[in-house]
Amino acid sequence: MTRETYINAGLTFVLVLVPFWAWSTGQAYILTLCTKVAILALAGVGLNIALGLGGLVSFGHAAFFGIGGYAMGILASHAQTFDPIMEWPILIEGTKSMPVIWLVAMVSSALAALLIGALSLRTSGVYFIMITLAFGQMLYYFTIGWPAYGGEDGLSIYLRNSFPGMNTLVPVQFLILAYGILGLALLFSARLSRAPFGLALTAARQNADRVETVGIAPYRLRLVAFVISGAITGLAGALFADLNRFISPTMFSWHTSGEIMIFVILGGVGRLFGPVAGAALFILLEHLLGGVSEYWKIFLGALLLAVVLFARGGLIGTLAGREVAHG
Amino acid sequence: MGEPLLQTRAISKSFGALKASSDVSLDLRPGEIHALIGPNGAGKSTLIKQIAGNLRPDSGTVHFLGRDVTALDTVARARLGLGRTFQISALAMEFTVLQNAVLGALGARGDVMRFFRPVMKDRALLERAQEALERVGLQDHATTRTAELSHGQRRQLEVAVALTLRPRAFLMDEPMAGLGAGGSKRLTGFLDGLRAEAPILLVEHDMDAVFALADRISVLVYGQIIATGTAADIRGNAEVRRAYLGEEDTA
Amino acid sequence: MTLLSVDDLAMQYGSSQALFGVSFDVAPGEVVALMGRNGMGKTTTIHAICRMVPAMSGAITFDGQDLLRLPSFRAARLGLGLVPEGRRCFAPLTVEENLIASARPGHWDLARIARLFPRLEERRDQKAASLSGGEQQMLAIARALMTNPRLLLLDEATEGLAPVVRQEIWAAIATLKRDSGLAIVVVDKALKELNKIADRAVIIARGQSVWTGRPADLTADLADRYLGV
Amino acid sequence: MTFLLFAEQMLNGLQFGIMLFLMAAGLTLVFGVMGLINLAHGSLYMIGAFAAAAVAGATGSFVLALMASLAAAAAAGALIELTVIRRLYKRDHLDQVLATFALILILSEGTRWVFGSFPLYLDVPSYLSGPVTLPGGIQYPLYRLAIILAGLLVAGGLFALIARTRIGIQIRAGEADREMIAALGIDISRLYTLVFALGAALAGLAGALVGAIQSVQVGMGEPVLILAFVVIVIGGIGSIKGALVGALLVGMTDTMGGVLLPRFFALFMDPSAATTIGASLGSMLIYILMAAVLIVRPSGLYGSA
Amino acid sequence: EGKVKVGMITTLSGGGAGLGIDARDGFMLALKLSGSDAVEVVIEDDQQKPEIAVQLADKMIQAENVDVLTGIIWSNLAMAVVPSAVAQDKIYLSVNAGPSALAGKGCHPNYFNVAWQNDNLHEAAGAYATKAGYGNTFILAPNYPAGTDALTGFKRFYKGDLAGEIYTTLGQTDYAAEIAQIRASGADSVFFFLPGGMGISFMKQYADSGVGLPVVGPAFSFDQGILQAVGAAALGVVNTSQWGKDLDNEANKTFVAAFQQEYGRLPSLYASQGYDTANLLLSAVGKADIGDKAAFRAALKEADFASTRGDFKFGTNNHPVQDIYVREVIQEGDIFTNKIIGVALEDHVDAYAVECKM
Ligand SMILES: Nc1ncnc2c1ncn2[C@@H]1O[C@H](COP(=O)(O)OP(=O)(O)OP(=O)(O)O)[C@@H](O)[C@H]1O
Ligand SMILES: Nc1ncnc2c1ncn2[C@@H]1O[C@H](COP(=O)(O)OP(=O)(O)OP(=O)(O)O)[C@@H](O)[C@H]1O
Ligand SMILES: [Mg+2]
Ligand SMILES: [Mg+2]
Repeated sequence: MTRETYINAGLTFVLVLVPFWAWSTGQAYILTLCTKVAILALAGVGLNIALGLGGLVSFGHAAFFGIGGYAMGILASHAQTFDPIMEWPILIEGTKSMPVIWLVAMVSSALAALLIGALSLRTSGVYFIMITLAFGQMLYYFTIGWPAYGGEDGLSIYLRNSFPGMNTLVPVQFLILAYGILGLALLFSARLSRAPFGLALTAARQNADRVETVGIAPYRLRLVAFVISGAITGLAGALFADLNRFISPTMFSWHTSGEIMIFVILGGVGRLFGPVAGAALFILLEHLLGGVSEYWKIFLGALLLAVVLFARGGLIGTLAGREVAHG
Repeated sequence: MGEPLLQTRAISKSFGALKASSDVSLDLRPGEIHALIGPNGAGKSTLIKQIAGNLRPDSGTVHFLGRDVTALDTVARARLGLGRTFQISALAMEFTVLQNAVLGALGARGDVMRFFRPVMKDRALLERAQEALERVGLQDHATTRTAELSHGQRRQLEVAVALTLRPRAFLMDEPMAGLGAGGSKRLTGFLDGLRAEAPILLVEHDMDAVFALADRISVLVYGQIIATGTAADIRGNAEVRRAYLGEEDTA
Repeated sequence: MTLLSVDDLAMQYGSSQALFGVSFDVAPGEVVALMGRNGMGKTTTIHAICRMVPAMSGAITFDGQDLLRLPSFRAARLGLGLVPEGRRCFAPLTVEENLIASARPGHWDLARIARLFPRLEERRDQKAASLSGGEQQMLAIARALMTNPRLLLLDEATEGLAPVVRQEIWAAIATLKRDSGLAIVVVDKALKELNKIADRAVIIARGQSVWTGRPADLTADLADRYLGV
Repeated sequence: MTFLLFAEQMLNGLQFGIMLFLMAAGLTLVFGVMGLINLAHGSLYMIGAFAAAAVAGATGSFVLALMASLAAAAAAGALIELTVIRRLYKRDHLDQVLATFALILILSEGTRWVFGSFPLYLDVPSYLSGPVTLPGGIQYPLYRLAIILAGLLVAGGLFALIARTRIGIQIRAGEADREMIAALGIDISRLYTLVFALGAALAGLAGALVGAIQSVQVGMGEPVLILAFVVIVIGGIGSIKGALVGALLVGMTDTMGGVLLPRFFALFMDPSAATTIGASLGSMLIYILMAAVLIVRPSGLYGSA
Repeated sequence: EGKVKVGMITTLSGGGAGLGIDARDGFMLALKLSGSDAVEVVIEDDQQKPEIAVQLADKMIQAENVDVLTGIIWSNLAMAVVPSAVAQDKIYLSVNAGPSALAGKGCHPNYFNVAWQNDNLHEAAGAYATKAGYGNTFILAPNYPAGTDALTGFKRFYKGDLAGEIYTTLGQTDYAAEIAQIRASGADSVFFFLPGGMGISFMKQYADSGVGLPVVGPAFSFDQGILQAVGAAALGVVNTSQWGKDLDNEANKTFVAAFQQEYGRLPSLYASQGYDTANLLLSAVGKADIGDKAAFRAALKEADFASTRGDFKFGTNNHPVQDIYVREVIQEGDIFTNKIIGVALEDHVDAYAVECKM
C-alpha cells in the first residue's frame, strides 16, 4: 500500500466517524454538513475525471451541476402540482422518486456534456477553459430569464424526494444515500483511472501526438471522459437540489464552476480522494470561520493561499508526496 | 524485392512561398531500409508528416498496403500499421517507461474503451511491452519515470513504443539523434535486424549509420528528390557532396 | 589561470543523486569535451554550471566568482553562453526575436550570424516553432553566440545538423578559439570531430569524472569501457 | 428605428467596445503575454476605483485621483507578485486559479474593511461632463469620448511595448521558456514583477476611468473579469490587436443585440414576450459569440495555434 | 420563561453587504433600546447565495433551535428559505423582500412581512406618475422576476402611455444604449428599477447624457446607503418609499437619532425595516409565549408596536397595509438625502392579498 492509500483510508475513517458521532449525540446539522461535503465532493469527483485524468480544465461544470439540479426541480415540481411536463407527443409526468430523477439528471447532463464537449474539444488550453465557461454562462442567463421554473428566484421543492425503503427527510438516511453514491463514484473513478481507458486518457493529457501514433484518437477519449464527468457532476447537482429542496440559477453560475474546481485543486488534482479532501476542508473552513467576524472571508482567503503556496499538489499531494500515479 | 508497401505519388506541399515538398515520389519496399537524407530544412520531416497523416499534402497521394490513404488521419494510418518515431521525443513524461510501452501495446490491440479492468495487470499487454523494452535495452528501467530518463534513453523508449505496435512499416525521424556514439552503434545493429520484420523509411543525419544501413538512399534538397541510389551511388554524387555531405566521407 | 573550475560537484534530483563528484577546469581559450555514455550526468553538470539546477555540495567558480551564490541570470551575465540539449528555442517568437531577446553587445551581431547561418537569415521572420529541427539547432547556437559569452557550453549542439553544416560549425569554433580566446565546454557524440578540436577531454561515468586527459591519449580500452565504442 | 438612433447605437457599441478594451488591457498583458491566469485582475480594477474615489473625495482633483489609481493598483500588483504570484510561474495554471481566487477574497473583503460596505462617490470632472453635439446631430457625452481616446492610447502603447520593444520580446520568451531565458542572462523575475505591476496599474486606471460613470463598490471587478477574459479569448491570447478587435466585436454585439433582438422578436410575437425573450437572448449573446468564434477558430481571431 | 431565540440570516459580505448590515444594525438597535433581554439573536452571513441561505436555515433550525427566523434581504433567497422554514413551524419575519408568491397563494400564517410586498413601491411610482400628469413614460428593469414584477407593478397604477419598455441584463453596468433609446423615444418621463450598483451606474450615465427627462423610481436606488455614491446626479429625482427619515412621528425621531448616535451614519430604509421588525417581535414577546404558537402569531398579527413609518397594520395575508410616500432627493450640506413631498398611496393593500386563503 502506498502512503496515499493510507491517507485515503484515514480520510474515509474521519468522514464516517464524524457523522456517527453527530448522530449519536443528536446533532442533526453536522449530518447535513457532512451530506453537503459528500455531494460537493461527488461533483468534484466528476470534474476530476475531466480535469485530473484528461487535463480538460472545464470552467463550465456548473452547467452539468445545474442541469442535474433542474432535472430534479422540474420533475419534482410537476409531481408536486400533478400537472404533466408534456402531454404531446408523449405524456411525461413529474416524479418524486430519487432513482428516476437521478437517471434523468445523469442522462440529460451527459447529453449536454456530449454536445458541449463535442464543440469545446475542438479547442484546447485556455481556450477550452473559456469556451466551457461560455456554455455555462449561456445556461445561467437562460435560466435567469426563464420564468417557468422561477427564473432568478429559483424554485422550492417543499418535500425531499423519496427513495424506496428510506425516509429521506431523516438527515442520517439522506446522508447514507449521499455517502453511498459518493463511494460508488470513487470506486468507479479508481477503476477507471487504472483501466485501459484511464491509461490512454492520461497519456493524451501528457502528449496527444503519442496517443495518435499508437492509433488511438485523443478526441474520442476526451469526449467520453467529458461525458462521464458531466454525468457524475449532474448527479451531484440533483442530490444538491434535494439537499436544499431548492434550485436556482446560481447552480449554473461561474462561481459554482469555480468552487467545484477549487475543491479539486485544493484536495489535489488527479488524486482519487482529492475532491473529497478539498470539499471537506473548504466547507469546514466556511463553517468555522463564518461566525468569527464580518470579514471572515479574509481569513478564508489567507488559508487557501497558504495551502497553494506551501502545500504543492493540494492536500493529498502534499501528504502523499509525488508518486507515479497509476501503477 | 516485391511490390512497394508504402508509396508517395507526386506529393507537393507549400508553406507560403516555401515549397517544402515538390512532386515527391518515393517508395518503401518490403525488407528494405530506405534512407532519406538532405540539408536542414529540405523538407524531410514535412514529408514524414504527410506520410504519417499529420499534414495534408496540397496535391499528390499517399498509398499504404495498396490503399490510397491520403484522406485518412494519423490515427487511422497508425491502425493500418504505420509505426513512427518523432524527431523530438513525444512520450508521456509522467508515466513510467513500462506504462509508455503498455500504451503502445494497448493501441495495437485497439480496445481502449474499457473502463474497469486494470490495464497494468493485463498479461498480454505487459508481455508485449516488456519484450519491446528488452529489445531496445530498457528492461532495467521499466519502473523509472520517463521524465527522469536521459535524452538518449528517451530515444530508445521512442523506438520501443513503435515496436509494440508491430507495424507493417516504420517511419523514423532521426532516431540516432542524441544517442552517444555507443548508443548509435547499438541502435544501428538493432535496425539492421528490424528490417526483416518491417521496412524502414529512415531520416537521419548520422552518415555512419545511413551508409551502414541503407539499401537505398534518396536525397531531398529544397523539397525535391535530386538523387536515389545505393550508398556507393550517393557517395559518389558530386551534387550531393556539395549540398549535403561536405568533407564527411573523405576520412 | 582557470576561467571555470568545477570541484567535486554533487547534485541530486529529488531523492535520486545524479552527480557524485565531478571536477574539471577550463582555461581561457580552451576547449574541453565532456564525454560519457547516455545518462551519465553530462547535461546535469552543464545545468549545474548554469545554475539551472541546485548543487548539493562542491564548488563552481567562474572567473574567480563563486557561481553557487548567484542566480542563473547573473551567472549568465558573467559570460556563460548555453546551447541547451534539445534546443529550447522560444517557439512563439520569430527567428530574429529569438536572437535579439537576450543579445549582449560584442563581436557577434545579426550580420555575423547571418554569415555563419545563411539559412537562418532566409527564415528570419518565421516562428521558431515551425523551423526544421536543424534550423532550430542553428538558432540555439546563434542565440548563445549573440550573448557574446566568454565560455560557450554546447550540449549536443550539432545534433540533427547536416554533415556539411556540422563541419562549418566546427570550423567556426576552431576559428573562434584561435581568434577570440573563447573557452568552450562541449558535449557531442561525434568523437572524430571532438578529437580534432578539444584540448582536453573529461569522461563522466555514473556522475563522476573518472578520467581527464588529452583526447589523443584516450585509449581504445578507455573508449570501450566508458563510451561504448 | 431612425437612422440617427441607429448611428448613435453603433457609436455606443464602439464606445462600449473601447471601454471593454480598457478594462481588458491589463489582463491582456498579464494573461495574454505572461500566460498567468489572474482571477484577481478584477480586484485590482476595484482597488484603482477605490483609490481614485478616496483621493478625489479628499482633494477634489480628478487628475490626482487617476494618478492615485495607477499608483495604488501598481503597488498592490507588485506586492502580490512578490509575495504570491512569483512562486506560481513554474506551477500548473490550476494553482494560479486557486491562489488568485484566494486573493479575490482577501482583496474584496479587505477593501470593504477599509472603505465600508457602501458604494463610494466618484464622478466625472466638471470639465468633462455633459454632452457635446457631434456631426450629424448626435448628442454624446464628452466623458465617453475621453474614454475612447484613453482606450486607443493604451492600445497603441501596449502594442508598441509588446511587439516593438526588446522588453516585450523578453516577456514573450519568458512565457515560452522561463528557465532558458534566465540562463541566457535576463533577470526575468524582475521583469515579471514590473510587467505584473504595469498590468495592475492598467487595471487600476480602467477602474478609475470607468468607475466615474459606474458604481464604485466592492465586487465591481467580477463582471469585468469575465468580460475581459471573453474579450481576450475572442481576439486570441497574446495579441493586443486581437484584444482590441475582440473588445469592439463584443461591444458591438452586446449593444446592437440588446437593441435589435427585442425589435426582431416583436415582428412575430406580442411585444412583452418579445422584450423578455429578446433581453434573455441579449444577455447570452456575447457568450454565444465567443463559443461561435472558438468553434470556427479554435485559438481566437488572431491567436497563433 | 418567555425567551425567544432569533436566527438572523442576512448578507454581510460581498457587494450586497450594505443592505444586510443596515437591516441587522436597525434590528439590534431596537433590541438594545428596549433594554429587554427576552430576545437572543444568532447572526449568520448568507453571502447572497440562496444555497448558503438554505443551509444556514437548516443550521438555525437543527442546531441552534431558533424559534424565529429573519434577516433575508433578497427575494430569491427568501424563496429558498421561507417556505420550508414556515412548514417546519418556525415564525419568519421578513425585514426586506416580499415576493408575490409568498403574498398570494403561497401565504402562510407563520410568515409575516414587515417591509412591503415587492410590487408596492413600484405601484406607488405608477400612481405618482399618473398623478404628476406624465402621459408617456419610458420604463426599464433588469430581466429577472423582481424586474418583471416591478414593471407589472408600475403599470398596474399607471394610466398613461408607455414610450418604451426595456429589460436589461442583470448586473449590467453600461446603459448608453438604453439612454439613447430613451432619448429617441419622445418620452416625457422615465421609470426605472435597477437595484444596487446598476442604479448608481444608470443615474450617473443618465445625468451625464443630458437627456434630462424627469425620473421616477422606487426607493431602492435612492436610499441613504447609495445616494452618496450617486451624488448630484440624483438631485431632484422622485422616489417612492414607505419610510423617510423626516417622517414626523415619535418612534421615527427616536430611531433616527439613536441610529446616528450608535453607528455614526444616517439610517436607511433597510435599517428602519430591521428596527420595525425587532419592535414587532418585542411587542409579541411581551404578550404571548413562543411555546404557544397560535397565541404568538395572534400577538404578532396585532402589530401593536410603534412603527417608524407611523401607522402600521397587517392585512389578511400578513403583509403591511401602509401609506407609501413620495420622496425627493435633496442635498443637506454635504449629505444627499430624501425629503418626503407627498403620499402616493394611502393604506395600500397589495394585489395578491385576495389570493391568500388563510
Ligand atoms: N508550419 C510551417 N510554416 C512555415 N514554414 C514551415 C512550416 N513547417 C515547416 N516549415 C519550413 O519548411 C522547411 C522544411 O522543414 P522540415 O522540418 O521538413 O525540414 P527537414 O528536412 O526535416 O530539416 P531538418 O533536417 O533540419 O529536420 C523548413 O525550412 C521549415 O522552416
Ligand atoms: N529531471 C530529472 N529528474 C530526475 N532524474 C533526472 C532528471 N534529469 C536527468 N535525470 C537523471 O540523471 C542522470 C544524468 O542525466 P543527464 O541528462 O545529465 O545525462 P547525460 O549524460 O546528459 O545523458 P545523454 O547523453 O543521454 O543526454 C540520468 O540517469 C537521468 O536519469
Ligand atoms: Mg526534420
Ligand atoms: Mg545530455
